[in-house]
Amino acid sequence: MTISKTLLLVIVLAPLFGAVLAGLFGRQIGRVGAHTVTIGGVALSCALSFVVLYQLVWGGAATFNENVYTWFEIGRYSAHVGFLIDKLTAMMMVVVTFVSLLVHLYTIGYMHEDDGYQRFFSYISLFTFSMLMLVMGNNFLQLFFGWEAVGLVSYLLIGFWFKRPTAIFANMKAFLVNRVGDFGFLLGIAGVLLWFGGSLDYATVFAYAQDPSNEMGARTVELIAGHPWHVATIVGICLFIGAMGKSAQVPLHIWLPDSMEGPTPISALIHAATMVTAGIFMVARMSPIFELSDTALSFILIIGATGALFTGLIGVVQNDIKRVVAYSTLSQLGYMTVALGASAYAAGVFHLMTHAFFKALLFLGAGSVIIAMHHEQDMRHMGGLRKYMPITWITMWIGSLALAGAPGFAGFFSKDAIIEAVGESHRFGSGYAYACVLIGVFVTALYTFRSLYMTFHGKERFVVDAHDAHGHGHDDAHHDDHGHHEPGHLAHAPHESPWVVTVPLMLLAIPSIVIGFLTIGPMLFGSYFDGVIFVREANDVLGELGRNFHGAGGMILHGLQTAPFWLALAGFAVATYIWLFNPSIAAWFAKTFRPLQTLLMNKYYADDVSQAVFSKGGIALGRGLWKAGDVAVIDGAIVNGSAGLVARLAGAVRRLQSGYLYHYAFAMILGLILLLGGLWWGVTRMAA
Amino acid sequence: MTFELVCFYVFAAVAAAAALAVISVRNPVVAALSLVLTFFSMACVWLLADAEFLAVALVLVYVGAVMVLFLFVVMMLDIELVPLRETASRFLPIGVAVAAVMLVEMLMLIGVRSLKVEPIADPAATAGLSNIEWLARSLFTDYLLPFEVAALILTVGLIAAVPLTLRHRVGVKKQNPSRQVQVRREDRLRIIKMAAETKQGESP
Amino acid sequence: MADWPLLSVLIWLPLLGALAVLALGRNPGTARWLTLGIAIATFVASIPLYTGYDAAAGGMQFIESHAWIDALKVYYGLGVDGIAVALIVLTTFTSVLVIIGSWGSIDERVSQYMAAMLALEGMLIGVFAATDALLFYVFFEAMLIPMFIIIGIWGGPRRVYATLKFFIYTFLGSIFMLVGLIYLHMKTGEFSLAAFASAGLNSTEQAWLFFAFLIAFAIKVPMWPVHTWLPDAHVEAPTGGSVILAAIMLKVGGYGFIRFSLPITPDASQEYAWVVIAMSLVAVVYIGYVALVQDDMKKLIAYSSIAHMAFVTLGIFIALALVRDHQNPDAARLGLQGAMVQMISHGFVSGAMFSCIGVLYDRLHTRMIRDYGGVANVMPWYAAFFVLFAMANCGLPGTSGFVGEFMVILAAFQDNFWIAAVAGFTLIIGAAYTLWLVKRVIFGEITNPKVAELTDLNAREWIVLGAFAAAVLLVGIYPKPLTDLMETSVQQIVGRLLLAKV
Amino acid sequence: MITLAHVLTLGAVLFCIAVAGIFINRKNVIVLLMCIELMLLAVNTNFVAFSRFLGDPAGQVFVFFILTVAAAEAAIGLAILVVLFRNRATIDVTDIDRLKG
Repeated sequence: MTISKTLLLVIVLAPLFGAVLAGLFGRQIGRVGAHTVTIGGVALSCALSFVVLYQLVWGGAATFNENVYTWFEIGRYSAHVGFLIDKLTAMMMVVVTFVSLLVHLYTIGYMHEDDGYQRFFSYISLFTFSMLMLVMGNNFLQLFFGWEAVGLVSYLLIGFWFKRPTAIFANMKAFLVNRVGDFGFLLGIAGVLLWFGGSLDYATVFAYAQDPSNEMGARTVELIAGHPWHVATIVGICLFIGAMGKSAQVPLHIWLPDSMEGPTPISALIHAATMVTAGIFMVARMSPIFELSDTALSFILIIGATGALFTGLIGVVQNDIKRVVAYSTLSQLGYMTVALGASAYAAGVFHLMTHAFFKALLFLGAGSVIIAMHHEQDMRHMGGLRKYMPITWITMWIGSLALAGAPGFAGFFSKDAIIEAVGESHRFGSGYAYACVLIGVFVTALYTFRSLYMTFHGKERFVVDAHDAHGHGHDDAHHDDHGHHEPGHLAHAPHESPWVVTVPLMLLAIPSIVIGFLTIGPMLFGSYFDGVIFVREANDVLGELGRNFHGAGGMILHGLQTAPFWLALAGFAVATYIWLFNPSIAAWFAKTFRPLQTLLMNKYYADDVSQAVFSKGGIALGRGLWKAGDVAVIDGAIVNGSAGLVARLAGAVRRLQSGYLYHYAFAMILGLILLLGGLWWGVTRMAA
Repeated sequence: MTFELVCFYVFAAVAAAAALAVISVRNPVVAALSLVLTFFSMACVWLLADAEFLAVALVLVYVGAVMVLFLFVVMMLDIELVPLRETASRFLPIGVAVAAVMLVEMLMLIGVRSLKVEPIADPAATAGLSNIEWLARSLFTDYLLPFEVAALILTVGLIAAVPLTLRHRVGVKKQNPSRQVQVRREDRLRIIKMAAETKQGESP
Repeated sequence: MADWPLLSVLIWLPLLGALAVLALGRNPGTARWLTLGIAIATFVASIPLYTGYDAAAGGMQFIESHAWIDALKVYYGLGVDGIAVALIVLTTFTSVLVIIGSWGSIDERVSQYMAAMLALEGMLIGVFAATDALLFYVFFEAMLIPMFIIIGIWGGPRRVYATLKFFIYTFLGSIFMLVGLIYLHMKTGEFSLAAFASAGLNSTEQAWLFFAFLIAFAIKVPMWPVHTWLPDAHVEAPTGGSVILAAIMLKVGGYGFIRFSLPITPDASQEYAWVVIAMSLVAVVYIGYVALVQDDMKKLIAYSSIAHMAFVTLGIFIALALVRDHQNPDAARLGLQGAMVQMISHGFVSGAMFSCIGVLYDRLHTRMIRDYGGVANVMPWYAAFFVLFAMANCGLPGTSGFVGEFMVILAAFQDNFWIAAVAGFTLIIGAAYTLWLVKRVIFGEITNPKVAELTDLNAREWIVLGAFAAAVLLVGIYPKPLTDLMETSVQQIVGRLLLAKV
Repeated sequence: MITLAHVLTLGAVLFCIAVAGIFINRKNVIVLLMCIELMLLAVNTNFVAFSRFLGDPAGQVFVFFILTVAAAEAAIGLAILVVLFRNRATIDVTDIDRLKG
């Protein structure tokens, strides 16, 4: 059984077709037409992705690796567009298309008031296409194409409400920070081409990297004379810088919280479930390269651990419901990265998958709350919503439990596996990382339940202005004109969202509960990733864990006895006490630990520093170069300076040009005299 | 000292003296007439140098045409002579000095080079030709195109001088013979019908 | 068809057409339609050039040669290789769009403007097709005249300063080239480029000639630090002039490096490649920062053009370094191809960007960024095109802007990590200045009441921007036809460089 | 026997007199024109002398052309002078400075 190329092409192109149709002919096909065609396209590719997964896992199909067409071919260098479909790809395809499909559905409800309805559908379908190109590519070029294309769509979607100054600031910031990562990524790709067999093709490169005769692990190069570095380290770190941008790792994480300016569906799809995990996918895909360098993996480990803990801490002080989830995403991405750094690639990818479901669920749930609150996002103006919107409330609880790692839920398996894998690891930095991820568990539970309680439980902290005569009904209320409401004042009471919103929530809640239980066996400790992810014998922490693994049920029981469970429980307890029963403690805390509070509220000043150094500094540098270099030196001194010199010389010579004939005649005669004298001198000299 | 040499000295002295007169006299008419004398003397020198045709041409063209033109112009223009001469004395020393320096240099050059040149026999006579024929042979063979061009230049100069000096004055009354000839009866004569006069007292 | 002197037709059709337009174009409508007809005819005539060129064989094809000035052995010699074919088709394609684009924006002296455009087109084709150095030089200089006129008559308020600067700057450079050509003529006795290439120059001669050519072409490209004429010229030029200037005229510089410096002075080019590489890298960073702070849209795009053209020079000279230091002809070909693709792509992208700015300028008559903001609210299609071209300008994969930069960076990495790293910096700074422009012009709330009255693209502007967009995407998604067209020619150039070393 | 030096010296003397004339009469255009005619005469004399002493008709042909051009020049020059006088009522060179910037 083989996978057909046509099938794959349909999977990729169906969303693109939908996007083009909805984007270019949105006005002609109308709202219904737009969402029909895009949802149809994504549904088709989702269904076919399941087919591909089935064929690979149960149908015994071989890995598909073929080029579709050649992009360029110059000498021995060539670049192609092609597909590599193995189990990792298939899993990503399913996750991407499934979440994307649900987000499409959800969008019908979320965006139905918006003018840019068709445009939005076009964008998210385009995103699906780009993400599929990213995960399905069989070479670095296509990876980079997808990489940048999802960045573009992310840019467009964060700035979807392009009238908002914050949105267009955030989308530019997101693109630029991503570009910093892409800069490293591109250098990494160039390094791969140079050092790993002169090809951009995954199969060739990985075979070259793994071939012992090439001794890739020992090969060094002197980028600075006298300092030999391993090429694998250079390439690995360069590639990981790309992942840092895309997957929002410290210190390139600053774009992700701001990206919440975009509509909530895309926060779920792009900035939680799929695009931001591209970096994780990429490192897992490149495991044969990363395995060659312990230094690069240590770097990954430390970066990831830092993000996992410290961005989570910020989440505790946020009041915007979406921003809490965003910081939680940063923290979870840190967990995945830690797994990669510990050589537990499978655990990272596994967490990627479970996280995709429950984080999409949390975002969509938050979106549902936001709809109900008429685009109020501040949790200080919420509370007690559970009685108005029970479905959202329950599904949010499920998502939160999964996120916090309650035993049995999806997040429990993946997060526990990561923590234990880090514990097993002996790599430089693994001690620090272990401490970070353990404390992170407590922090995760703390902010998760804090936001849950602030939103759904406790007193209602909003007022319903029933007397509002203007009637800010759904008909004329735009997403961006709620500013004239008093904060916490609603036109009418919140109510449960329509079915297009709740059905995706329910559909996402199911995998958030069960997916971990079902798949941990084969994915982490079985043979699912054989031949896809490569781990050196000495680094195989998952193999180590696998010896103690006795089924998912056993893991739950085991989990109850380990530190992460108790830490999560402690976080839950603290959150429950503070925010459900005794909210004044929070205020007391904030007052007592003012410096810490300020530090967290300002996000460790990372934004301010980058703003001051890179934005303001860049502009100042540019202005300096322009005024001093171009205007003053090149144009002023050299170009206009030489012109001025000529003008001054001409001004001097002009005096000779008196206009009097006899002056000219005199000059001529003088010249004649000189000429004659010269001639005479020459003649006599010749004669002599 | 041969007769030719004597003649040369005489003509040369006259030419130089006349040239000095050209530049020094106050009256332009006298200057122009002195220039005529210079040209005459130089024509004679040219004759001594066996350039008969050019000598004659010089007299014809310059004395006959150009200098007459000069005289016309001088006399036509009502020039006040005094202010034009005012500064002459101021530039006299420098003019003489420059001329003297140049003359010395030229003479030195002439002295260096041409004293060694041996005169050869008159090439025209050697070839058994007159000077005119000798010149004409070369002029109408090798230099035919320049010759034609020169003719053209003269024509252009001739034509150009006319419109340059032509002027249209407004209000000048002049006859236009062509219109005079073309005149028709209707232009001059108008016949009108009018009622015959009636005598007093008669009733119509 | 094969017997037709196709290149002569391509050169003289627009040149004679310019005379016809001058003679017949008393009425602006007639002038426009006639010009458009001639431009389209030229474009159509250039298609057989592409289809008829045997890319696999490479080398000079469509050769024409007639004695021109016998005494100096100057020939009217024409011929094209794959590189020239690509540039000629770019020229004819862009010219059609420029003429459509100028339809409504030029109202006075229409026939003269159109004639100047056609003349410029013919001369540009002449430059790309000339195989005789003196013929090349004549076209190289002659094309300054229509450009001078276009900026000087239809330009902005400071056009006199800009034209003089433009003219004197470029003229200064070409004087050095002329001196070099005369020296080569004295050495070889003729003016054909082939003879120059086999002149057997020693290293001192090569060095002098190399720097003579460098000055000429560096000003034309333009490279830092002789770039300051370009922003001024662009700011003052009418839209059509800017498009031609950025899209095609700058390419003459890059083409000159490939046609002159590489074959005639290969050893000196290798010896001094580091000079050009250093200048290119400075341009990428320095010009990028300068572009960031511009207040004038056209100036910003002009600076971005300089930064992008730096990739052309980088690609060409990194190829030399690769041949010399690494004996890696394949990577050298990658670099050269990258430079070429970058030239073509920059033709599309910068042409499109200037056309976009022209669309706004036609409506509001200001180029200042602060006068805009929120254009997307009233011109959604325009905004879509603008964002697409902006993305191409910052080298997004899938657009043509990416292909050349990608190849050049890959090739540069093969030579030196740090060169690639500095060049790759364009990914960040290029995105920064372009997106900041987009943010301030396209997005946001409308602040200027005049912007609120803007109308979206008309059909004519749609055609122009649509054609540019199609070209940008086509090259970005499937560059192979383009690289295949030039592959053998590039291989032959690299082959000669290899020989030169031996 | 007349030698080349004799004639050349005569030419030089005439030429220098003309130069001095230009200096002395630097205001009167008519005299200036006459001085120029004198210079031409001196030059023509040299041509004639060289033609004679080298046996080459080219010198005399040249004189022929110089005479032609000089005649044309005199005609045009005087015509300009007449127009000038008519418009400005002066032939003083120092007064003719309309073109001076």
